[in-house]
Amino acid sequence: MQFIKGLFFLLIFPGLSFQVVCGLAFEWIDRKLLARFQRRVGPPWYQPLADLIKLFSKEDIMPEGAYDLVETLLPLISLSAVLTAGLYIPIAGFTPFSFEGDLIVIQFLMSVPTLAYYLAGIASVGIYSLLGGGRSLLQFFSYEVPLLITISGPAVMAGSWSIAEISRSQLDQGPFIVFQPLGFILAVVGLIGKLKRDPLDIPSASSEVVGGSLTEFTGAKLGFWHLVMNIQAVVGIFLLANLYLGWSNITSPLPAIGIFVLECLAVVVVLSATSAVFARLRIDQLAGIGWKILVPLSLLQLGFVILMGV
Amino acid sequence: MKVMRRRFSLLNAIFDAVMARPDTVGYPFGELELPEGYRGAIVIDADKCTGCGLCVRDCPADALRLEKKSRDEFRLIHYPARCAYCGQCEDSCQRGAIGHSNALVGATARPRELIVVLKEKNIDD
Amino acid sequence: MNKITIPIGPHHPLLKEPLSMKIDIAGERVLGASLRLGYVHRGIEKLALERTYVQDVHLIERICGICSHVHTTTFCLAVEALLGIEVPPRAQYIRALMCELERVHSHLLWLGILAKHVGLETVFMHTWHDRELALDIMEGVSGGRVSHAANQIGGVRFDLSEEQEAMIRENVEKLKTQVGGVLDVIENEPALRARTQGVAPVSVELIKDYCVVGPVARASGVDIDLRRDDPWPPYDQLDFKVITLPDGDAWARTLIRALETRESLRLCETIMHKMPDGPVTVRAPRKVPEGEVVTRSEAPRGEVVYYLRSNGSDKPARLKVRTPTLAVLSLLPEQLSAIHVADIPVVLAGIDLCIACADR
Amino acid sequence: MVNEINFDTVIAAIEDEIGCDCEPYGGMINEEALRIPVDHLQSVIRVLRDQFGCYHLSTITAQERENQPGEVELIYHFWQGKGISLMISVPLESPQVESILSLISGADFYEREVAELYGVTFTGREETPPLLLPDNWDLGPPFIRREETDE
Repeated sequence: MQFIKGLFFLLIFPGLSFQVVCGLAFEWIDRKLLARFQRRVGPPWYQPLADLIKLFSKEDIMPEGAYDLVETLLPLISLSAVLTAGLYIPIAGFTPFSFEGDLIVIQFLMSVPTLAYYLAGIASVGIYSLLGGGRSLLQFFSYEVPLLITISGPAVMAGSWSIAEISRSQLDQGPFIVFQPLGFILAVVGLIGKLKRDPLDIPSASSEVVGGSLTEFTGAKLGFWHLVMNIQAVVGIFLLANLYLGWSNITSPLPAIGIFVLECLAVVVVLSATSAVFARLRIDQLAGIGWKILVPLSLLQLGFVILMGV
Repeated sequence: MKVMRRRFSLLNAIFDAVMARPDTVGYPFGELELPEGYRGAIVIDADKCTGCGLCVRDCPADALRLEKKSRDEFRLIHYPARCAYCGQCEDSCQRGAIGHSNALVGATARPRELIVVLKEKNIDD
Repeated sequence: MNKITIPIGPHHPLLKEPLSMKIDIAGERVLGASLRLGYVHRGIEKLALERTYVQDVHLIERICGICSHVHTTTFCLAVEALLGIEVPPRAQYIRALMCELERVHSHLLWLGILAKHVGLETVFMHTWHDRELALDIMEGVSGGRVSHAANQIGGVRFDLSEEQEAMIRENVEKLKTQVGGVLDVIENEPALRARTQGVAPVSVELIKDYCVVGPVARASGVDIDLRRDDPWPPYDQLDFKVITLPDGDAWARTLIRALETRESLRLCETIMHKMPDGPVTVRAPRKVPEGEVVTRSEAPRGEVVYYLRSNGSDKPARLKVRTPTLAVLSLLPEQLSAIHVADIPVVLAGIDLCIACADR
Repeated sequence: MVNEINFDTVIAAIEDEIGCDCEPYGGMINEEALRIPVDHLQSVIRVLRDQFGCYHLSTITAQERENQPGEVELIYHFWQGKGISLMISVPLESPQVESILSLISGADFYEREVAELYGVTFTGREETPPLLLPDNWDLGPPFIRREETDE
C-alpha cells in the first residue's frame, strides 16, 4: 500500500505528470502574456504540447566528434533533478515529502540543470556551444550567490530550513513579501538568471551565440531540454510563492488552492513583464551588476532580517 | 509626470498594448482584406484582345507568350508562376483587354494551373 | 587567450540576408573581420542590357527589397534626362512622397531589428506594428506593399484620387502619433542606450577616407544629404532639416534614424500639402537617343548612383549602379576591431545593411 | 553647404600639375567629365582632394565602348556638390591600373568589383579573395563582351 501511495506521489500528483502539465501551462501563459504585451494574438493553448510532440518526433542528429553518451544523459539527469526538486515544494499547503533542510536540497537540485547546460556546451563540440557554455558559467556565479543569500532571508525569519514550515509560519507573521520586498525582487532576478529568461538570456542569445549550448541539440534531446526549462520555471515559481506569499495555507484546501494558483499567476505575470521590458545586458555588465549591486543588496536584506528577528 | 512617463515609456507601451485589441490575425483562419488596387491574378477581356502582342513584348518577366499563325489565328498563354504581377501588360495594352484582378494568387501543385491560355482564336494544333 | 575565428556565415540569426564574415576573437574581444559578399549577386547590370528600358524599370525595382522605389526613381530620372523630357510636377511630388514613405518604413524596420538584437523583443514588435501603417498607405496607393511598380519612364503609373489623398493625410497623421510613441521608447530606453552608447565610434576622418554616405555619415557629423545638396525636383522646393549628430557611435546611429523618421513624416505632410494637380505622366518614346548620364538620389541608406549610357536603341548600352550599402560595408571591418563579441549585433544592426543592394 | 566647384579652375589646376592638356569630355549629362592619361591618375586625384576638398569617390564604372574596340574605359566618379568624373582607358589585352587604395581606402570594394567583372588588374595592392563572384568561378571576367561562346 505504501508502495502504491509512493508511486502515486512520484508519478502522478506532485511528481511527473503534474509538473509536466504545469510546465506546459506555464509556457503557454508566458507566451500568451508576452504576445499580448506585443499586440499579438499569441499561440493556442495546445501549442507547447504540439512543440514537444514535434520535437520528440524529429530526427536526432549529433555533430561528428561530439560525446554521444554524455549528450543523451545530460538532459535526462537535469530532468530528474528538477522533478525531484518539485517533490519537496508544498503545493497549496499539501506537503507529502517535506523535511527539515529541504530548502537547501532544492537549491542544489535546481542548479544541476545549469551545470548540465555548461557540460552540454562542452560536450557538443561547436564554437557557439563552447561560447554559450562559458557564458552560462559566468552568469551562474553572478546570480547564484545573491539568490542563495536572499532565499535564506525567509528561512531566518521562520526559524527553520523546511519550506513547509516557512510557509506555515507566515500564517501568524504575515506574508514575508511585506517584510522583505527587496528580498522578493532579488529572488525574482535570481530566478530569471537561473532560467536564462529574457533579460538574462546571455548564454542562449540567438544573435550572439545562435543557440548557446543547445545549438547542436535536436529531436528528443532538445525536447527534454525544453521540458527541463519549463519545469524548472514551475518549481521556481512554486518556491517563490511559498517563501514570500504565504496566504495559500490559511484555510481548508479548496480556497487554499485558489489562492495558490493566483499567487503563482502573479509571479508569472512579473516574470513575463520583466522579460518584455528589459533588454539583454552584456556579460561583463551583468557580472559587474551581479557583484557590485546584487550581492551587497542581498547582504543588506539578510542583515536587516537578522536584526529585526533578534 | 512627463519625466515619469518618458522614464518608464516601455512599461507604459506594454500596458497600452495589453489594453488595446491585438492587431494580428489568427492565421490562416483570419480574413484577408486586400486594397482594391492590389495587383492580383491576371484576367483578360477576350473579345477586346486582338492578339497584337504589345503585352508580350513589354512583359519584364517573360510570363506571356503569343503563338500566332496569322492575323486571326493566335493563342495568348500566361504563366502565373513566372509572372511578377507588375502591371506592365495592363499599361502596354492599347485596348485595355488584359489586367489584374484583386484575387490573391496562391501556390499550386497542379501543373495545368501553371499554364493558362488567356485567349485562343481558331487555332488548335 | 587563444584566437578563435567565428564564422558569422551566410545563414545566421543576426543576418537578414546572406553575407559571410570571419571574425577573429580572443576571449570576448574582437580582433578583426574579413568580409565576403556575392551570395545574392544576380548581375543586374548585365541583365539590364538584354531588356528594353520599359522592362528594365521592373528589373531595377528588384535590386533591393526595402528601398525599391528609390532605385526606379533614379533610373527613370536617368532615362528622362537622356530623352530630355520633363516629368509633370504632380508625378514628381508623388515620387517624392513614395520615397519619403519608404525612408520611414526602412528606418522603422531597422530600428526594430536593432532592438530585437539587444533583447527588446517588445520594441521590435511595436516598431514593426507601426511600420505596417506606412506599408498600408503604399499598398493602398500603388497596389504593392514593397515592390510598388509606381514609376514608369515619364512619370508615375497611378494618380491619387480624392479619397486616396484624404486616406494618406489621415494615415500620415495616425503614423505620426503612433511612431512618436515608439520613437519615444527608443530614444528614452535606458537599456538600449546602455548597450549602444560609446560602441564602435567612427571618426569624421574615417568617414571621409572610406567615402561613407547616408545616416552612418550623418551620425558622425558629416553634413551631406543629396535631397538638399544635389536635389532632383521637388526636393528643391521643399524645406526640411538635415540632422547630424556629433559622436558617431552606435547610439548616434540609432538616434539619427529615429529623428530622420520624424523628419520624413513631416516632409510627407508638406508634400501632401503642396501636391499640385495635373497629369501624372507624359508619353516617352521607346528608343533613347545616344548619350550618357549620371543621376544620384538619397536612398534610406545614403547616396545611390546610377550611370547609364544609351546607344540609340531601346536597350541600354551600359548601366552601373552603386548602392549606399557598398560604401558603408567597406567600413565594417574597421568598425568591428576592438569591440566586444556581444556588441557585434549592435554594430551590424547599427549600419543598416542591405546586402541585396550591395551585391546587385 | 557643400561648396560648388568651378570646373574650369579644376582643369587649370590639373593641367599645370601634370603638364599635358586633357580635354573635358562633354558627353555626360549632370556630370563634368575629364579624360586624363592613365599614369597621371594618382596625381590628379591628389589635386582634386588637396586643392578642392573633393574627397568623395562615388564609384568606379568600367565599360567597353563600341567606338573604342580593344579598350576598357574606367570612369572615377567623384562628387562635391556636383559630379566630377575622371575617365581613363586601358588596353583590353593587359588592363593595368595603379590602385588608388593608398589615397582613398573607400575605393577598395569598387576596385575589387571592377577587377573581378572586367579583369582589370590593380597594381600596388595585395591579392584579395573574390568579392562578388563565387570562389570556383573559372570562366574569366563575365562582363567583358566576347562572341557568344556559351555551350
